[in-house]
Amino acid sequence: MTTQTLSESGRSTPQLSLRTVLHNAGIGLALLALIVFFSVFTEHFLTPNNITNILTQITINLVLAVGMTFVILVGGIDLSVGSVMAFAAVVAGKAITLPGFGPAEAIALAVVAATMTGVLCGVFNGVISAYWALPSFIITLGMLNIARGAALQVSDAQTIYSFPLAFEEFGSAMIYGVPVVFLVALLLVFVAWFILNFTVFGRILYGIGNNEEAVRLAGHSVFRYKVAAFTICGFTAGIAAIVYMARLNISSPIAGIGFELNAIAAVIIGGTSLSGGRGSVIGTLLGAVIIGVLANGLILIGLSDFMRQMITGVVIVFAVILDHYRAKYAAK
Amino acid sequence: MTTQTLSESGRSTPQLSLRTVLHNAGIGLALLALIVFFSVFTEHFLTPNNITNILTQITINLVLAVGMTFVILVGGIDLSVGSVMAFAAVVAGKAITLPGFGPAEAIALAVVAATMTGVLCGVFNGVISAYWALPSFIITLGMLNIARGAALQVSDAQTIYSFPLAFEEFGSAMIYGVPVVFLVALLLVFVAWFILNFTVFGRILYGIGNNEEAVRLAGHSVFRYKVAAFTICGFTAGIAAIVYMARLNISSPIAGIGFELNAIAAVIIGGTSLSGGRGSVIGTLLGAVIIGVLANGLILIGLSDFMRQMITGVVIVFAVILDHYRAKYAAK
Amino acid sequence: DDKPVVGLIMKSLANEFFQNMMVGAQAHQEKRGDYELLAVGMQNETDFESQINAVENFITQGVDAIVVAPADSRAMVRPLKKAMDAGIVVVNFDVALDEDAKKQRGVELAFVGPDNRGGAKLAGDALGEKLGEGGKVVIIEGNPGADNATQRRLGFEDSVAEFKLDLLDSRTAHWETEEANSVFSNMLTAHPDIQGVMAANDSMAIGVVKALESAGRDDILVVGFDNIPAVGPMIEDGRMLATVDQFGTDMAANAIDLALEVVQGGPELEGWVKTPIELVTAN
Amino acid sequence: MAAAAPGAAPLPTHGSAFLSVDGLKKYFGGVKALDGVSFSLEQGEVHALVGENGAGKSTLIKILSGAFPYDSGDILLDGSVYNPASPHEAKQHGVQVVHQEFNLLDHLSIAENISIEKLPRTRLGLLDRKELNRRAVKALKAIGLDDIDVRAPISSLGIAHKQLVEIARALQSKSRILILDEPTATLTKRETERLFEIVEAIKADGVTVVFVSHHLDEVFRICDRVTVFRNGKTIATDLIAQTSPEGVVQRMVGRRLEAEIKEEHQDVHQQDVALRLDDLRTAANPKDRGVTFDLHYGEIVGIAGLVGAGRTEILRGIFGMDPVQSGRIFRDGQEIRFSGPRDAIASSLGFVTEDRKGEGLVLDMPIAANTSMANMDAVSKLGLLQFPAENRQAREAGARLKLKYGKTSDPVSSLSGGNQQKVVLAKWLVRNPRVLLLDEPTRGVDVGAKAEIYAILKGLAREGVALLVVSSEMPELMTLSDRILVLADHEIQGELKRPDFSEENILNLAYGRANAAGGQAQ
Ligand SMILES: Nc1ncnc2c1ncn2[C@@H]1O[C@H](COP(=O)(O)OP(=O)(O)OP(=O)(O)O)[C@@H](O)[C@H]1O
Ligand SMILES: Nc1ncnc2c1ncn2[C@@H]1O[C@H](COP(=O)(O)OP(=O)(O)OP(=O)(O)O)[C@@H](O)[C@H]1O
Ligand SMILES: [Mg+2]
Ligand SMILES: [Mg+2]
Repeated sequence: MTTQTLSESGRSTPQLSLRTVLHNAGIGLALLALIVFFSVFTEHFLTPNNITNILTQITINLVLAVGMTFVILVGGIDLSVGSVMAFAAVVAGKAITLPGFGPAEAIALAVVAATMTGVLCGVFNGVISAYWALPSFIITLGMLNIARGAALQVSDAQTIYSFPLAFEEFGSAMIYGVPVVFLVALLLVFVAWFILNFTVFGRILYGIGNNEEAVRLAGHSVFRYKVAAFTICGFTAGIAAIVYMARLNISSPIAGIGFELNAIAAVIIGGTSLSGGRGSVIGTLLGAVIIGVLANGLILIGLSDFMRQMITGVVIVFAVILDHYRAKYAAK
Repeated sequence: MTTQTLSESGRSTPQLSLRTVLHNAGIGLALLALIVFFSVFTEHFLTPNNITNILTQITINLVLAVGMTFVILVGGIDLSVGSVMAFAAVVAGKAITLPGFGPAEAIALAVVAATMTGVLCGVFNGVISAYWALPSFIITLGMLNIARGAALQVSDAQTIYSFPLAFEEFGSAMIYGVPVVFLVALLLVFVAWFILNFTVFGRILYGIGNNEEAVRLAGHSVFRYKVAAFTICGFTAGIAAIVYMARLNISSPIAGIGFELNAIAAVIIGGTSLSGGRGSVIGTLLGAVIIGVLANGLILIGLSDFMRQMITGVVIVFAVILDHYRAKYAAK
Repeated sequence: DDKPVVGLIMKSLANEFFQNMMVGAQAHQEKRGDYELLAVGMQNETDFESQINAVENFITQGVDAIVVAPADSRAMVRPLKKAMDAGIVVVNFDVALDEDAKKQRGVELAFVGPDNRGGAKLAGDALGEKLGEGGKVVIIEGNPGADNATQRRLGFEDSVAEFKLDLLDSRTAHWETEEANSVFSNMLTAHPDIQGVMAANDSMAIGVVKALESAGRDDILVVGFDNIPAVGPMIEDGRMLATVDQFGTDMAANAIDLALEVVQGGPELEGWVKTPIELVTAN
Repeated sequence: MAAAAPGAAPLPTHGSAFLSVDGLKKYFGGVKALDGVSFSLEQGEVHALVGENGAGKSTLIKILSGAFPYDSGDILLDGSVYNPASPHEAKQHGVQVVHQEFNLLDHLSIAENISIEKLPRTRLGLLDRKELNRRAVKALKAIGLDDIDVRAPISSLGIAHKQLVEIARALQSKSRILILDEPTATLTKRETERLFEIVEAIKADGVTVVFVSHHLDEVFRICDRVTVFRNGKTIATDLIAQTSPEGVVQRMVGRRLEAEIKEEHQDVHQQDVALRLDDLRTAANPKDRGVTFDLHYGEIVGIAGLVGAGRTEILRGIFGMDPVQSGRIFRDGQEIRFSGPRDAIASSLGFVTEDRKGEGLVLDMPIAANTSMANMDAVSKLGLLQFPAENRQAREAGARLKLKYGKTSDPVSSLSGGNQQKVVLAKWLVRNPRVLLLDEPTRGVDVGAKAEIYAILKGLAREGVALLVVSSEMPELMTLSDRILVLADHEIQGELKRPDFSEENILNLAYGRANAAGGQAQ
């Protein structure tokens, strides 16, 4: 779970004390507290079935949040992921239901269609905001509207359905009780973690979030890296669309409303700074799990909808306060 | 329309050239372009009635955006304004429909209830995020859930209605075709502009957004100023609740969903930097007007809903690109 | 030309139910050809303001009739009164304006539309008949605070009372497939003994059906509402027990017809002009 | 290769120029930053750029490094036009720069910062962490830093260490022209010496070094030629061997500077104790021994020490910026504890911090607003700003400190480095504090203005203000102080009285060789 601290040392070897663990565990402590709480106070929380449920339910948010991590690390934000996901799902839904393709081809076509749609939207976000140095908040808010309008236009506001069986099977497949779609998300997390920590590309992304001007003065093209970050985020929105389709067997043009806030929340609860340059995708994973565990556990505990919403807010606030003290103790 | 530059100058008097006008006009150029476009291409756009409509329609967003400007200037963000508005409206709705009060007392009670609710939520946001130095994005996301849950709980998900007639009359009153509620919003803009530009308080808010540490070292309590900024934002959410109630004659617990994005958009389109320290509330006014004109004009022009949503996105993007070139030329 | 102009105010067209309704209205306009149609939707379902704005804009444009599906049964009364005072014919369809609110303002306005509560009860009854007394059911509600959501929940609760069903839980999924899928999965974990599900629209019913499939349960009955095309196969193969059709495609068109009659000097509408609803099951 | 500057007055040379600048102009709005700059560079020379604050040195450097374009004039490199569109392009031509203001990535490690231009890759194209850290250790060792964990984030470093990292980074890539913009402003003698050795070495390799400094002794130590700037113009280029510091100063200011007022130092008759530290330990230094000394009204106490000796942390502790771990602080004999800068200021303290960009200035705000930032009461009534009063205050302070600026409403970011430093000073001077803490108060300030500032500080002392000055420049400390405390390893090694002042004595104590040089250990 170490992420930022370097493994090869110039000098001293890291000690595996409580402090180092705390320091690197991110928001893990709050997560642990939640898990213990729900295990004690509900009957079904720690059952294999429920864990499978939780993993399935966090998958889409996790996939979106992985891409969002890249954008936030370079100091940007992407409000369009929910809409782009819907748009990608609609385009892929149109593709997969085209007549005259075998199931395998249709699925391949859909995957390509969804990711390409996501990538194109991401490139648009990145190019416009980076080239003119415009606030990505506004550009991606524009894209939020564009992609949603496009999704509705393309689908004529109709739910698209009846996908090949193989596709549905992928959506509900399990390996030892772990949903395959979650494994896909986990693979994305791993790849992102690897890219961010072990490639030059990743380190420069961090650098841009820290001090864009310094990276420019060091002779790098900030523009390209930023576009790349938004493109990755668009790509993961495309993947999320695939997961959505496989899981629900429909493409709905109104899917994903508000998903951007959840994805951003996962990233920030995971300790990534909204101003860029600091954070990790492992934190994002933990953040997404926290949100998922909370949503699941509060229903199991039998809270009414309204109380649940309130308590969700309170727990999120407490989690970050708790994390503040964890980080402080770890830094001592 | 000068806002940041101090009016008294040390040496030279400002020249009123095209450049200075452009420099200070903010996003005004894009707004002008929109107005000209809609005047030419639709029949009813520049009619007194329609202008009245636009002014009424932007009021709530403008009120919220004024408070949001304070929060964004100190480098924060407030995602909770929509929910807090709904919560304040519900509390005020309960208050105004209490039996045993005359209309005047009931209205006074409602105003106090709404603004106090808003202020309390704002204080919560401010204290928690400033005291523990936590990202306001997450804290106010928590408050978004808390306030929404509370609004639903307090109202039992029922719309509250039948307010005193005087209240409704205030909501639809006009002075020379200008809605009174809009004048209230304009008054808020003016007060905010005055505070930000002519008081020590405002000066220090700008300073905090620019370099918090420097302001702290100069002996100011950054904590108090930040709490004040969030409190002002909560207060305007309370005012927005009053306007909402007067205008719609109901208090709905599901009002205001997504209003935070609109308010933030108005602020940022108006040229205030999301990282704080730079911007003006006059810009916010222009930003809110742009959003309102766009929504109104695209309906008048007869676009389908989906196209309208797409075009809205495209125009927002174009507006900020246009503003980029305006600022660049003005800076030359 | 002086064809009468009809302003149609819909709810969110992103909802395919209303989209189809609007397509129906447009087809109707083309067919009749003797009036002009201006149609407006909302950005989202809670965006009451945009409907009020739409009424105001229509008054500005001087339309002859406003045909409106109110997003909130109370908030719309005053602006519609303003329209009526301006001499515009107003027809209320889909969701009825609140009686009290109408009375308060002295508004006399008929309602043209289906009975949401009654419709929901049709679906609930279908479930009740299958399960019998003591059947364990849950409700997946629409957006709390939305009138049609409230009506449908009440209709389901009527069935629960009539058939003495055991209501285990009732939660919102905000009309949304993915959320319904997650929320229902969690409800199923908490109450593995659920026998029936009443979903307040078909989008949520689809999410419920998928959750049952993943959980490997084929012993739980699901009813929905709206009869969108995507649930057709599910009803056929028994994954869903029933849904309710309100014939939305014709609803707006019918309301427009009624409005035009009044515009052309016909008598004012009165009371509740009920439109058909029908329970849809496998054959 | 050879390209004589056409048309220009013949410049004294001892080789052939490969880079020549002629009639270069650069405007920022109405401000003429460069107003006709001409000079040339020869292979393997060390070329000094000197001039008053705001003369245009950094602007020229930014143009050469591709940070921004110029408006008119010619730059020829190897005989062809040179107009780099980006820092990247400049680097491809072998131009490497250490800018005056830091450009570091706070949350990345020291090692990553050092190699940011070209991060090492493994054969698989991945980041080569081992090589990264190895390079960093080596690079830091080369400039004399060998007790630093290169994996730590930059944000954990003090200002001087940051400067050294910047230099180490610039030395990473092979360059033809290495430009150093005031690299020594925050360094103590030890690091400066080390830097000079490096400059000698790379010069021997044929690299051309451009060196900016306000310390003429340094210029005369290592440079071959010197170009003097005044008001955006180059006045002349001289061979160091053929000129003198006095001559350079005269060209800089356009007149003869009065010989430094070797003002007779009056013995301060001991006034009351303004501030007493008793065994003070701060959070930054919880383990070592505490610090104990008295600061009287009317005296100037200097604190000397090598980089990282712990000078800054004492001032931060006093001012309430870092929590006090143990020990006591007395103000006018009363024990107090400042819970933050607010309290300290209320107790009539002031603190000129070392990091002007990070903690001294609100860069985007006007000069007037920065000047009044700690003195709001004086420029406001009932919470309302009194702009005329504020501008007057800024103008007066500006005049007092010889600030070069356009309007008081210009943002501080538009000022040159040295002038920004003067604004930091102005911010505290306008408050008339009773106790003034100063950390590197003249960082980047030119010779003339420095003398002015010294006079101001001494004047304050005469008025009874207590001053505590941290500086890495020993001449500065010796000019200003009544006594000097020398710090090493977070401990006071000794105190020097005025008669014992000498660089040798200070250094001996600073290296921890107490008593060896007559300093009285406490
Ligand atoms: N971005 C800018 N905007 C406006 N004016 C600027 C800007 N940068 C520099 N200037 C002005 O250009 C002039 C030259 O500044 P420069 O930084 O080159 O001086 P310098 O010789 O390096 O001074 P110092 O010794 O203080 O570092 C100054 O008057 C300064 O105010
Ligand atoms: N926030 C911090 N975290 C870790 N180490 C720190 C921090 N601040 C300072 N240090 C280290 O503590 C030591 C003392 O720092 P301090 O800034 O007091 O020294 P100084 O004598 O003023 O030197 P400088 O010339 O660098 O300002 C240095 O080694 C510095 O790197
Ligand atoms: Mg300079
Ligand atoms: Mg220091």
